[in-house]
Amino acid sequence: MRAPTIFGLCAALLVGVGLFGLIVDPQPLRKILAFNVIGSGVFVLLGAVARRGAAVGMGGDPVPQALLITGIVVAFAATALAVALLLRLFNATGSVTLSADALDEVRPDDGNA
Amino acid sequence: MIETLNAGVAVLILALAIFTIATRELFAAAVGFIAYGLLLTLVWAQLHGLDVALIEGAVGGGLTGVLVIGSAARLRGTQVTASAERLGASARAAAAIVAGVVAAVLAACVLALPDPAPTLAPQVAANMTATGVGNPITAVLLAFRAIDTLLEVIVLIFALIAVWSLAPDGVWGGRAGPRYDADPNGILVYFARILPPIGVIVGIYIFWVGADHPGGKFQGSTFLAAMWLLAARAGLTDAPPISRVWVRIAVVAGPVGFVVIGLAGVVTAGAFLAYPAGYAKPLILAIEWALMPSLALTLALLMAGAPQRPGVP
Amino acid sequence: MVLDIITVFAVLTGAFFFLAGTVGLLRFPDTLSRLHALTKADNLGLGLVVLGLLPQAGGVSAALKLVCVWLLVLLASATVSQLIARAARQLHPRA
Amino acid sequence: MTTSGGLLLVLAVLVPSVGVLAGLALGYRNAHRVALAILPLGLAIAIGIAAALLRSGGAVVYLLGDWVPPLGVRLRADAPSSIMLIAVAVVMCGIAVYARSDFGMPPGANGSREPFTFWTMLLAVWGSLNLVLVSTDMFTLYVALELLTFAAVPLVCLDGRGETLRSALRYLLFALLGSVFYLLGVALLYGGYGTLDITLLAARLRPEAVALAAAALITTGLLAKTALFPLHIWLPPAHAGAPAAASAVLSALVIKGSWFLVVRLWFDMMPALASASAMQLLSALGAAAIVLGNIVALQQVRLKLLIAFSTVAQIGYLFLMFALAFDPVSAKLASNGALTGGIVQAVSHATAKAAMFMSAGLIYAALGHDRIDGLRGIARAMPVSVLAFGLAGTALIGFPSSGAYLAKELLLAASGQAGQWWWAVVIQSGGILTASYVVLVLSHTLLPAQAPILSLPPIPRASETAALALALCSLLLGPLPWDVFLPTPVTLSNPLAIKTLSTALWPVIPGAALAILLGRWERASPFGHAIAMLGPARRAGLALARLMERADGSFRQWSIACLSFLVMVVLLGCALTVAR
Amino acid sequence: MSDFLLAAAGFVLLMVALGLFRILHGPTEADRMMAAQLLGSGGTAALLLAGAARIPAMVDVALTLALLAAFATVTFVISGSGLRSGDANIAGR
Repeated sequence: MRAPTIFGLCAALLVGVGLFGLIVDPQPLRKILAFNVIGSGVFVLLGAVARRGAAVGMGGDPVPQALLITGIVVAFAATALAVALLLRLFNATGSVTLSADALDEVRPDDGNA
Repeated sequence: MIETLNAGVAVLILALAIFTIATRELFAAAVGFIAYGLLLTLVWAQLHGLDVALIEGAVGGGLTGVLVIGSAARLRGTQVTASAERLGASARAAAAIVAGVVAAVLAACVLALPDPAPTLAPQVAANMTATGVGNPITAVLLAFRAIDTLLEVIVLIFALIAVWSLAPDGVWGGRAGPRYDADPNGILVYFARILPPIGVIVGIYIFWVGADHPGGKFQGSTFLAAMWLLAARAGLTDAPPISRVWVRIAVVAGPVGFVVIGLAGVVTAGAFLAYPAGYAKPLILAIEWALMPSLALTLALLMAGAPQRPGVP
Repeated sequence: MVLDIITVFAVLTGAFFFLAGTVGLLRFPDTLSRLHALTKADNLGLGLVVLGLLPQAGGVSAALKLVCVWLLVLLASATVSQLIARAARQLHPRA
Repeated sequence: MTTSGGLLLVLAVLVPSVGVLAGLALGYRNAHRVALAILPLGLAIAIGIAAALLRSGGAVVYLLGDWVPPLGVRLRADAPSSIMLIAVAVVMCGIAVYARSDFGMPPGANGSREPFTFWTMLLAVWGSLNLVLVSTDMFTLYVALELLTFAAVPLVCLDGRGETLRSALRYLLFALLGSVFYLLGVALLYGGYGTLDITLLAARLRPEAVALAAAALITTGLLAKTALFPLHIWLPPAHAGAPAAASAVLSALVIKGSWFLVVRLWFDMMPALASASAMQLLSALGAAAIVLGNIVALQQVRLKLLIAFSTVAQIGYLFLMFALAFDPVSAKLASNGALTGGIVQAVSHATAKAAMFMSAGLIYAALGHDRIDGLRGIARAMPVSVLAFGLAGTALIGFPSSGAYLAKELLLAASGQAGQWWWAVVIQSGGILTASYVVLVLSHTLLPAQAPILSLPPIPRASETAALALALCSLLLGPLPWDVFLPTPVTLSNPLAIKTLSTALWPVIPGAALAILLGRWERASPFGHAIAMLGPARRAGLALARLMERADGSFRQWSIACLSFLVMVVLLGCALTVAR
Repeated sequence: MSDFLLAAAGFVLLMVALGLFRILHGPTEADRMMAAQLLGSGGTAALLLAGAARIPAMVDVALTLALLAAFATVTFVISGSGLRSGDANIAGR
């Protein structure tokens, strides 16, 4: 198997692993980690696509490689924002759970039911 | 031989990803993630994406890792409450099945990609002389798709404003993060005195070669940001208060310079982000020079986080 | 040809040190001795690998950069291992 | 090739973004002034683009850096994007006028956090939305979507309370999941077809595995960002917790960005990939959103949450067109009257929903709360605000001169044409359900106050006027000359003729009945005894409402939302592949 | 020669992998802190062996890896020590 295929398959599995973590782990920081694993899976996939496009003496298609640089920086910005938000949430409330739902706080009995 | 090595790298990366997701402890997951990020550079090297390898190592393994590990330390106490919300076995099984199906579909797509693969490499090669730069990725990032680079810088600035907006009201305009005390005799301080000069040189070197070889402003500025962060963590320097005018001017100077050069293209070359014939390379270098300090500062401030202390003690 | 022999020899020796380092990591009972195994063996291993690659490097500047990489790793690991050792004592006095 | 007026497209993106940079550099107090200076400029640019579009007849195009796709990136505005550009500009201006009283600059050199964030992020949302509307490059669009998310998140947690921070984090994480799937689809498309340009892709895409998988991934990712049921996990708390002006931005504008992209991609890039079952699936989700969103809205205690759930329902409306625009003969999506209906509905919702949140914000500011059962007597105390709410509600129900009415007529005509009567039923019952919560709120405000309302703080006139103006905008959208831009195969009869009025307003009566049956009423209200007499019917109605609420609650749990997201990807992929 | 170097790279990588999982397994945080250091030496060696002879710019990547590994280890130590030692220097909410 050629390198793009191997790493392309690896990328698909990385996305799967990350998705599993994103769904099952209740700790938001772990979700951020899982999101980064999914993201890097997507990046590796794009990298495999770039490698497949190697031509005219270039080791890979430079367009997707350029997109990757942008994509990685954008993913970093997203992570920085998510982590800052999480820390602020922790400082403000002392907990980091995402599940408490603001909508459930007021639930008076219906007078007629 | 190379196939075996590739397969080995792929298996190792996957195993690290699984460790990161599956391990119980937050700190272990964060460490696993950083190892994962650093090892991804090997993947990029094997895929012949050296520019990507540089940025992935620097941003993916370095900066992101530091963010994660720093917050893991602060959120340590929350692990118990979080594990109380763990999903039941059936929900986990459902998650595994659905995630597995998605991964399988993706894998099938990878195998179904057309051969020979479509590529823009010949077009890039044919048009590179017009840009004057020797690194095709720089040509894509600063000529053919310069808009993406401009937007990327703007993304960082939006994210920075968003992070700043998380300051508690009382310390708005203040300094980011906690203040780290310097231990004058500590080995950490010693290290934080010798590593940054090296890192800054490496960063500037990577930036410098970027026009013609793998490297560039994003990779270089990441090093500068990381070294500043190290000095700050060792207590040698402190985050500036965000109310300082120079901080904010320095953050926007690069992108504003980029926009000015882009708009000048409307007059001199007939299109936004176009360069007049013969001046492409100097203008591209000018943009890189303008962006580098702004990017380094923006990345460092993003790492530092929301203001937590008043600017004036 | 002589250069190639140097490469093979140096790289093989380097690989052996990595093997030794890993065996140390796997077999040593406590944190500090594991740290010792890691830093000593792996840095030597890297040094030998760099030495072996020098003849294969394209020119003087590439060779210089290779040596710089090794020096950087050496410097970093010397300080960093002290930091880890201190942290190990601080976190787990008896480990 | 670049057409005349093309530079305006660049400016539409650049001017607000440079405004953000200027606001950041010039400092806190000036962010406000910068925003106010940019607003008329942005509106003028949007109108200029529409004028250039009319002149050119085709589309306004600009080649960035003069590089031709696939190597370069092209900006392009056609009729739908031009209409949306103007709508966004108008709503932005309305919101800015409204927000001046909330986020005026307090004294002090540093200014304060909230106004600075609000004004810079308002411009940030604008710039990124304009980019979404005019870009034709899949990757630039990805960056644009991320820009939009980063600009929207600080608006969600503007006031810094714990629960809004939590909603913001949920929003961010879920939106990131959406965008990473979008990017995954883009990677597959590039791998399969070697270009990122929408127009070039449209010519190259074939209904084969890679393209179909990419379509499913991209669409579902965008649906998560749009909060279409069952992916609305983040929307109600995020939109209801923000300050009113921010809620208006989020609910009226931000979600339209990813929605517009779904429309743009399906109608312009992959109409040939569409299949009848996939389009029925999208519209069915829309129908489910309408029913669930509206009924849960009726159950809300707080006005802002009611409006947020109404947004969940209205998003459903925006997806009804997909089933109706599918042409089974050519097996393609056709840009026909149904598409026009969708666009008009989006504009109509943008203006009306902004007005609703704004008037709710005024009421909240005056009363210090927004509990619906505490609104009695408000109609007399603050008539303009209540009028604005009422007019916006009337516009959403579909008063004959409103945009929603035109949209409804277009969609009904399309469903008649396609022979899909069930969508007509959904559209009509949607009107009834909308009417029910508007009636519920208005009747509370019209009831006499239990205790006389003594001293209300002064209500800012400009804000009230802005809310009223946007509501009127929505109410008067119908007669605008839409057919200049878009195919409009219906003719509106005189909106004030008795027949039109009666057909348009009949949903109010069953709506009122529903409001009585399902709404929350306190026993002490004048209707209390009448409601008590309804006995079993009311109990059945309430049981249904409870069921809906419970369903909504479970869909808004993180793990279930993620699972439904992935199931959606798979289902959509199957619907695209199997029934071909 | 290139096959030999690749084989050596594979061997070093295998050693790194074995060591890495031993380290990540713990039991103490100090063990885990060694992970980045291991990658700094072993990962760099594998990278150089796999690519330096073919692609000159690979040395730059190795340089990056070495530098960032050191940086990451320092962060591990700072964050990891902060876990127990009274949070004194990382409190400051």
